Formats: sequence, C-alpha cells, structure tokens
Amino acid sequence: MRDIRLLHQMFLPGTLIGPFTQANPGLGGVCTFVGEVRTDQGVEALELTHYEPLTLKGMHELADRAFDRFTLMGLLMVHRVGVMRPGEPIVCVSAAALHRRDAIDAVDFCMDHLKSAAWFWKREKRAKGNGDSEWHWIEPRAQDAQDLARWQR
Amino acid sequence: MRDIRLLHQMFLPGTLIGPFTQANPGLGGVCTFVGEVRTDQGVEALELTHYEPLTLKGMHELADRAFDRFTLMGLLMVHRVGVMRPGEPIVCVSAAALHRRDAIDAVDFCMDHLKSAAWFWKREKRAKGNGDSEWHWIEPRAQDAQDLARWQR
Amino acid sequence: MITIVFLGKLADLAGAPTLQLAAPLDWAGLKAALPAALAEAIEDPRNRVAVNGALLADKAALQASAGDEIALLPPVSGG
Amino acid sequence: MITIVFLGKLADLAGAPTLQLAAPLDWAGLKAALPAALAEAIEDPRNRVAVNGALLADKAALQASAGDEIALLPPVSGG
Repeated sequence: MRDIRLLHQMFLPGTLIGPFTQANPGLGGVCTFVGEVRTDQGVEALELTHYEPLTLKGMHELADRAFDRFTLMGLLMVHRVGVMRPGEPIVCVSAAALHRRDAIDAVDFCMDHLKSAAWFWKREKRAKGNGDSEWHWIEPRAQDAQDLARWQR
Repeated sequence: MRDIRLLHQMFLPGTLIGPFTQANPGLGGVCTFVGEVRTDQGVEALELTHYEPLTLKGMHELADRAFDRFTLMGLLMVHRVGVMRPGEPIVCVSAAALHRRDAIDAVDFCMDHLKSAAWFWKREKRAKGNGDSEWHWIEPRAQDAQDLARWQR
Repeated sequence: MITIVFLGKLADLAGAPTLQLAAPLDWAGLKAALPAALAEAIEDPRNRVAVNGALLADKAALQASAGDEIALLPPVSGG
Repeated sequence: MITIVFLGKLADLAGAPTLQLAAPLDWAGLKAALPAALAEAIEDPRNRVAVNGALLADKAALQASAGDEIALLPPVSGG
C-alpha cells in the first residue's frame, strides 16, 4: 500500500494512519512520524512553497528508493504546502513492515530526505518589535547535510 | 507527559496517540511505533508472561534512560501481556520532542530494549500437522544482541 | 512459607507457576527442595533470581525468610 | 512566450512568482532579460534550472522555445 500526497489544506494524521495500518494486514510493525509547526517564540506562521512538477515527482522517487532499500509492506508520505499556523501538522510519514528495523529506518530515511533534499522552500512569518511581522526564508542547515550523509552508500 | 503502562486487555493505539500528542503542546514532532502479532504461518496465538515487580519497574527505568539520553517532551510506552491473536497490537511507543532526531531515536532505543532486555517471556501457539497445536517458547536471537549493542556507550 | 515464582519455560519444568516452600531458604536449600531437572536449570548462569522484586547480583548468596517471594527468571525472549 | 517560474527567495527578488518572456531563450538571453540582481543570483552554482519539470544538468545549456516553462530553483530549505 503506497500513498504519496501533497496537501493544500490542514489534515489530521490520525485519520490517515488508521486506514493505512488496516490496509497492510499481516504487518509486524508500523512506524509513524508526524512533524508539526513548532511554536517558536515570535513565529506566527510557516509557508511552504513547492514546484508541482518537481516536488510530487521527487516524493515518488523518494518512495521508490525507500521500497528498494527497506523491506516494506506499505509507505504513506503526506506533506503540506501553503501557509500553516504553529501546532498544525506539516508532514506525516508512516511505514509498515514485517520487522521493526525496516519500518523505523524507512521513516528516518524519508524524513531526512523530505526535510532537506525535497523541493520545498520555507519561510517563517516572525513578529517584529513594533507589532508588525516579516517573512524570513529558512536556509539549509549544516545538520541537514549530516543527516543526509548517514544514508550515503 | 509520561505514560508507562502494562495492559492486560486489547488496546487501540490510535486512542492513545491522539491524546498523547495533544498533551505535549509546542512539540516539533512525534514518532510512534506500534508492534502487532504477525500472522506467521501456523501461529495461532502469542502469550506474553511478565513478572509484575520487575517488568513495570524495568519499563520505568527504561523511560528514565530515554529521558536522560534524548531531549524529549513526552514518552508513551504501553505493552500488552497475556494471550494475543495475530493482528493484535503488542506494544506502542510514542515520543514527542522539539526535533525529529530525538523523537525517532528515542522510539528506536525503547523498542530495542523492550524487545530484548525487558522482563517479558513469550511463547507461540503453533499448529501441528494433526490439527492440534502446541506452545513453543521464543528464545533470544543474535539480532537482538546486535540491536542492543548499537546503544552501548 | 516462601513463595517461589517460576517464569517462562521454568514454569513448564515446575508444572506450575508458583510453589510454596518452608522458610528459611538459602541457595542450596532451594535447589535441594526442587526436582532435579529444575535445580539444574536454575544453575544456568543466564538464569537470574529476584527476592521480593529485587534482583540478586549473586544468586548463591540467596537468603529468604518467611513471607518472602523468590522469582526464578530465565533469559527473556527476543524480538 | 516562455513562462519563467521563480521559487523561494528568487520570487522576492523578482517581485512576482512568474514572468513571461519572448521565445526563444538561451542562458545568456535569459540573464540579459532579467534585472541585474536576479541575473547574478541565478548564476550561483547552488541554483538549479528546470525546463518543463526536467532538471538541467548544465544550466548554461538552456534552450527554451515558445510554450516552455523555465523554473529557477534556489537551494531548498532545511529541516
């Protein structure tokens, strides 16, 4: 069972994970990661821009690599785009497998790649001292490169 | 938010994870692993025996170590005991953190220890050729020692 | 009396999950009171012993008195 | 016409997410048609170029004709 989606509206991870688990009968384990917009001091919103012809294709290629690399029964990969408020889910990745190591590692692998090698551009709306707010683009971090390097082989 | 339980009855992971996520406002990510009884050929049931004075205490000590080792906001660790049928959940571990690496690694760490260093004894009821079935104790596997060794430092 | 709790496959060898034995008991006394197959099984260094929920570092140092609970713990199962 | 799509902070520099330019366009023609700050920004080796959704291995080899869509892609954000 493979379910890869870009969503333009708020979603509830619980409504995806239950049906996904049911759709993979006989599994040994399911690992799920849900990322939310952090309530960082002064951050009012997060906007994710994508480029449809590359972003969704890239997520499908990432899913292909996860299926090649791990022994999976199913993979769910759902990513929000658009403007989100603190506390809203951004991403949900769930992997079902016979053995836990495959499920956990597949989620870890997909998250590292979605966070720093997928075609998303992010900016935060931050409060200024004077009551206004301003958008700031988020740059790649050194940690992202380290996270990705773990999967090089 | 810390929630450590031994359960004697069937549980629905989704009913635990929603409230757990809500109980950790401001989180950046939640990682959850749910293990189920696999539908292995000929396996009719799995029984987990525990020794209450050690098993629950051991789970609390494991949670303490996870909180020491990772930067967590919350940890949910729920384990079934008793007789389970294929497809029933055995274990649910969920970790909430500001950063995904802590959440994912904490779940991985807890699962490796619950699977092979916690006070549970497991036996499977397997069909015999003649229509009867027989209980077989499950022994530690070499893979378990390798999984645990990853966390030694 | 002292309660002996058999975990995992030791319960199969004992034929029951628990057994009552007269107090007091040390390690030699416990082994002498158990069937030979069981006495031999609990000598396996991978078998641990707990008294009232506390693991013994050295099971040969066992000292149990009336009302105590001795748990005999074989290796736990894998994943 | 050719549609130019600006992603991420390039859209800020361009003042709009898209721009229409006359066909045909090669890399030099594209840079000549853009404001200087933008032309300089897209020279950054970390900026990638896609034509009709296909990434170019070498953006200097850009060749676009009428109806094509050129996407200018700055480095993606981190996690």
